[in-house]
Amino acid sequence: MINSKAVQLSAEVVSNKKVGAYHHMVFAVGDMAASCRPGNFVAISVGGASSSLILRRAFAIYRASLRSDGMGLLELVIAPQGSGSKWLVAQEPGDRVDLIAPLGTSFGIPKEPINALLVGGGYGSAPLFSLAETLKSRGCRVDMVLGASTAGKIYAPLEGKRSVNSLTITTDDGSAGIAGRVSDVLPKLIAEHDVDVIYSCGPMAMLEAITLISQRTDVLHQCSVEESMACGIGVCMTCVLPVEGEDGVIRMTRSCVEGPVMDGNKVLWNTSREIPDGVWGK
Amino acid sequence: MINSKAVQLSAEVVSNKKVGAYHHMVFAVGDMAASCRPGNFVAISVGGASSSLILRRAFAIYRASLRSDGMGLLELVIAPQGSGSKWLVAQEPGDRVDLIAPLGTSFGIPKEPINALLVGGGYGSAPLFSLAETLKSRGCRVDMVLGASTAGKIYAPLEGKRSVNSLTITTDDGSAGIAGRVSDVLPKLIAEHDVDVIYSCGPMAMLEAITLISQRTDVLHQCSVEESMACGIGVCMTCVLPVEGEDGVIRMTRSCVEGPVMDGNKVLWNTSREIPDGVWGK
Amino acid sequence: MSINFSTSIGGAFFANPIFTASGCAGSGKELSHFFPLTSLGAVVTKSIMVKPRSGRATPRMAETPSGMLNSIGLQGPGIDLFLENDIPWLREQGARIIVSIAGESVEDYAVLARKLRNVVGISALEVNISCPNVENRGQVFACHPDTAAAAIAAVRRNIGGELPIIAKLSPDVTDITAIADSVIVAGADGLALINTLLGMVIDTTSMLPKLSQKTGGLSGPAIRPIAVRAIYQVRAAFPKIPIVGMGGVTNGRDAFELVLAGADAVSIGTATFGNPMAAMTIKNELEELCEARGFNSFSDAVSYAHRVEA
Amino acid sequence: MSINFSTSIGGAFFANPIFTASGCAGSGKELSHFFPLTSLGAVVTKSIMVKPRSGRATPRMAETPSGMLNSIGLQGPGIDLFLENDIPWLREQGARIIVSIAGESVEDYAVLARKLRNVVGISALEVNISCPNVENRGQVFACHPDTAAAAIAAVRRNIGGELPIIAKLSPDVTDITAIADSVIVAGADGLALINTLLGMVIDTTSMLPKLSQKTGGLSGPAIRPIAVRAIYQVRAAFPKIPIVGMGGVTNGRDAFELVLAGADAVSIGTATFGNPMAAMTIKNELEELCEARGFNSFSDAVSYAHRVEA
Ligand SMILES: Cc1cc2nc3c(=O)[nH]c(=O)nc-3n(C[C@H](O)[C@H](O)[C@H](O)COP(=O)(O)OP(=O)(O)OC[C@H]3O[C@@H](n4cnc5c(N)ncnc54)[C@H](O)[C@@H]3O)c2cc1C
Ligand SMILES: Cc1cc2nc3c(=O)[nH]c(=O)nc-3n(C[C@H](O)[C@H](O)[C@H](O)COP(=O)(O)OP(=O)(O)OC[C@H]3O[C@@H](n4cnc5c(N)ncnc54)[C@H](O)[C@@H]3O)c2cc1C
Ligand SMILES: Cc1cc2nc3c(=O)[nH]c(=O)nc-3n(C[C@H](O)[C@H](O)[C@H](O)COP(=O)(O)O)c2cc1C
Ligand SMILES: Cc1cc2nc3c(=O)[nH]c(=O)nc-3n(C[C@H](O)[C@H](O)[C@H](O)COP(=O)(O)O)c2cc1C
Ligand code: FES
Ligand code: FES
Repeated sequence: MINSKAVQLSAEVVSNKKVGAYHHMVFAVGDMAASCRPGNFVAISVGGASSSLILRRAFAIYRASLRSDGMGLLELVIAPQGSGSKWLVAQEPGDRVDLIAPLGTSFGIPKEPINALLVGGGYGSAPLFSLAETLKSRGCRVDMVLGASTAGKIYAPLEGKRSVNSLTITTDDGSAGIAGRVSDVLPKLIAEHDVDVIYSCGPMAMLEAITLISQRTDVLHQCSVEESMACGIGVCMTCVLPVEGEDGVIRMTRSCVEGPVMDGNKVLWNTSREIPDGVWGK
Repeated sequence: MINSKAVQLSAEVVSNKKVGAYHHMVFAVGDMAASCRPGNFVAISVGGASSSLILRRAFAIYRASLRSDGMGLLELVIAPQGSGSKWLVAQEPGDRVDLIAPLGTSFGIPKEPINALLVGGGYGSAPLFSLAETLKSRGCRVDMVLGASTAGKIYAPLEGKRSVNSLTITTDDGSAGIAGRVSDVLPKLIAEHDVDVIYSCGPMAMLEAITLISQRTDVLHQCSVEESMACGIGVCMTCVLPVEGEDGVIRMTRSCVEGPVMDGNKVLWNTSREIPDGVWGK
Repeated sequence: MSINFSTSIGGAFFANPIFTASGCAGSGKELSHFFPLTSLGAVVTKSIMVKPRSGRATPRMAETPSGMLNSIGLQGPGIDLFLENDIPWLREQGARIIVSIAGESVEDYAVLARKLRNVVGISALEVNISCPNVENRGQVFACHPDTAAAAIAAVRRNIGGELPIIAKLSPDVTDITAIADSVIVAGADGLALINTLLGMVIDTTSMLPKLSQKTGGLSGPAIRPIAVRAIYQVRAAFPKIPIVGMGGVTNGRDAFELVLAGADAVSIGTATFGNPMAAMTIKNELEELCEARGFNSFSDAVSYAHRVEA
Repeated sequence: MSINFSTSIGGAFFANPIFTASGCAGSGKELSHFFPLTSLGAVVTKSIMVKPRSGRATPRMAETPSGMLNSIGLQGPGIDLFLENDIPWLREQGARIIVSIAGESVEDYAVLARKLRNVVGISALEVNISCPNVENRGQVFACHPDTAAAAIAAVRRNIGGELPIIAKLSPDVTDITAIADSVIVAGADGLALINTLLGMVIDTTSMLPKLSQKTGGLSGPAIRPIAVRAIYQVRAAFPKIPIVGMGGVTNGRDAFELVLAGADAVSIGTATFGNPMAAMTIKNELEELCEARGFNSFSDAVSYAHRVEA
């Protein structure tokens, strides 16, 4: 079902700053900020009046905070890619956007202090910093790995870095940190820090690679998936992927309401463009 | 054929002021300003990137001036009506629009000093003030009648008023000037000022009414028509109306290239929704 | 409410003419988070088939200028689970229910009709015939008068007396009035116009069709002029048949346009993806527009664009 | 130019694959104010008929979401004046010329073909069969395989040897490959896909159809997914037939999409209304895209989305 806290509102842009390849944008959202959990996302209308872009765009919540003066702020990290995201990053303080949040599932927070490894690819680091803070506040050890094609696409703000015990960076072109992919450094980090749970967010291929590693090393893996979404609220059935349910049945499952955060081990990966055998109703 | 001076350029909004029901907008257009004549129009792209509005909007040129410092300015008077004009009046100084101008025919300027009566309906007054200035500079007597549904829709700036010998205002609701329509006051003014030529711009029904009066009183009538235009440059054939040519043949004639300024007596009025008998190729 | 805003389709009464479009609101659960389902004229459920269905592989959608393509492929739990879970829930909400059914064979339609004939609380049946007919080289039922009629006749024979049957037609045909004619003869009490148009988007990076199934159904404002034309044509040919109109309606003006063309009710599809409150906004705007144009009753506005002025 | 950007349609050679679309550039005069016509692959002229034609009454157009309706009704001077004025002028410009013809009867097509058979400087004939057939209850030629074939056969019989015939098809049919098949059998050397879709807009103030003729042809980006699908389907069915693609192309990416689907050339229609330089921008962007995707020759990109990957 849809996140029971979801509300639709007109949110004012409070700030918009370019950071490397991304824009860090802050929106005034009032009380709603208090109901956002790490891993939840927002769905925003793009293009303005008489736009040819008719579908909302989904963005992971980077941070949500209800200030003591009652001002609720929602922060996003946005990569200008196609027409929708480019329109969004062109909005200026004072402009308003139509926004629905919080949507989707959130990262499961353990009751015991555990050793957590947070893995982000590109703007996939966005939801991980607020998750890191929450885990820290529960006494967890939090190590982080961020990967991207190149240094400018690593989003790791200073205040974010403070909430992790260690930060490892990988880039495909070697322009920052270790040359290579996050999956190259995971096995060593898992062993080194005696990791109990991996939390991940990034491109689907990365999530799949992490799932394989987590299975080999017997580590839990919660990942935030990214499927094309037309509605973001569970009514269109475009955002599905095959996931094994608690009853052992594999169903085409909506990532906007039963995700984006899912158990990596329950997802059948690399199944875009064909329905795998064994899926219910194939 | 298309106005030989027409150019396409990206023009910066220099100012945008609300005046009554209209917006007076000024654009920086460089040298092109020097080739605009009273009666010409511009065609502007509306809606911005990824807009669902795919056609240009036409606007009469209110004034065009090439300043001594080389800055060319183009001024328009815009009524916010549907989505295109509303988008345009929301543009702020510094924003840029794609604009083609000058387009279409211009008002014929007599070689001799004559008595001219300028008649405008609503924003149809826009092209008449620069026409008045030109006529004045040629020694003509220039009287003006402006009509609208209500006072807020009369566009008659102070500096404009200076260039006419008299200004009569009519409003349907009597909120300014004489209660009634411009056609009510025309016969008296024509007689009073011994008018040789009427120049008009406004809704088609008004132009038709003026044509009837001009025919009865044997006055020449140049009018600027307003038909829906898809291209503004003569390639789409949407903007036509039946006009008698010099050879006596009535053709469906493009108002964007052989207009908008036309001889009112040559136009077959009130023929929207059917092709009148006698039109070539019916 | 100062105008009579109710409507009826084949004898079924609806408090207002705004419905959800099949496949664009699931079974209503998620939308009920945003507004009470009782404020809709009816919930039209996602087309249900005989058996559970995984639907198509992803990517299932592509945004297009003022529209979108989808190839969901009728994912759903099958009629038995649907009747067990969705219908009771909808009844509990007090919603008016129109059940949409879809089959791969004429027999499927018959089976579905039999399963539904004694179900309490359903106001009408919408029969989605824009499905590939596996018995006829995968040709879509709605694309030929005979197959369209066969599907509707199967429903008619098996549904019993009361329940109005609304046949949902595809615009991807040479002559939609011919299809309308055949399904009316076969026993349809009303028509739903229009389903999506077949389209394709090619990803210019992978240089392959973007959807896993290559083609998908085009919906949204882009197709509204096609919907208005189809409704107008069918209304002109069949002055009395009830029509549920749909296709690119995003605001009250759009809904009013379909109503003037001949729609007795208007379904909201893709607009809900852009705005979960779309149906409610449209309902209010449509009512205001009808009133502003001087209609005392919604039904007076229906087909008004066909009038011959003196 | 570092890639081979030329193309050919039924034996006729064009220096680049960007054409104007019939009816969206007149006979090229106005566009020549913005760029030399020689930089186009070809100018496709507005469909010309046997006699002078006033076209339809206004309003002739309505903007729609990401599209527009038109009902120009083939206004034009008739073939004789066209041959006297437009063709010599185009020849003077050095433009490659494709003449589009339209008739109200099979005999009209025959007459037009005879008038054109010995005209010098024409590269191909585009046969617009999306016209009402006055001899057959006003049914559009392109909507039935037999009438479509009859019009093309009449042109084939009368045109003589050399001039390639391009049959322009309507998407408003149940099965466009069936129409394609019939016109190919009747002698078409190439196909133009797609003409406009029949649509309607109702003015919600007057509460009447906005266009004087009620319906009009829908064009622009809104219909691009339909064009891509039609081109892809026809290409899949006829691997070798030359195709001139059109429908909603506004930039190089869009043109590339049609090319990948199977277009050997791309015509620019409605986009020119929004931007007189559209064809030039699109030409440059398409060439850059072909190069960026590693094609040495434009023709290698044609139909590339049909490849089967190992
Ligand atoms: C759960 C979730 C979280 C996301 N979080 C972020 C984030 O924190 N920061 C960020 O920059 N982006 C994020 N995205 C991607 C974002 O939603 C847009 O898809 C992306 O900005 C591209 O949209 P566009 O309008 O610029 O591109 P367009 O090319 O105009 O998009 C066309 C359509 O394709 C879809 N699409 C295109 N690329 C993607 C993609 N990679 N994933 C899913 N759909 C896509 C769009 O949503 C849109 O419907 C997230 C997506 C999902 C599903
Ligand atoms: C030669 C000419 C000169 C004009 N001069 C002015 C001017 O000086 N100031 C001004 O405010 N407006 C002027 N207009 C009208 C203007 O071009 C727009 O039509 C008007 O602003 C409405 O457009 P929209 O996008 O707001 O409305 P929409 O409803 O979005 O327009 C939809 C379509 O209908 C057309 N349309 C709508 N109303 C009219 C109309 N009255 N006349 C012609 N086409 C219409 C639009 O151009 C557009 O293609 C002029 C039109 C023409 C043809
Ligand atoms: C994602 C999606 C799923 C759909 N599923 C169905 C369906 O299951 N049954 C059906 O009859 N129509 C289905 N449709 C078609 C819609 O009900 C509607 O006819 C069409 O989308 C046009 O309306 P719109 O433009 O308002 O969306 C679907 C449309 C979309 C966009
Ligand atoms: C105003 C207008 C006039 C047209 N006239 C013709 C015509 O005379 N002959 C013809 O074959 N197609 C005509 N067409 C169709 C176009 O050539 C083209 O097939 C269609 O518009 C789709 O392409 P587009 O979306 O790029 O415009 C016309 C289209 C428009 C918009
Ligand atoms: S995005 Fe619509 S169901 Fe998930
Ligand atoms: S507006 Fe296109 S020809 Fe006049």
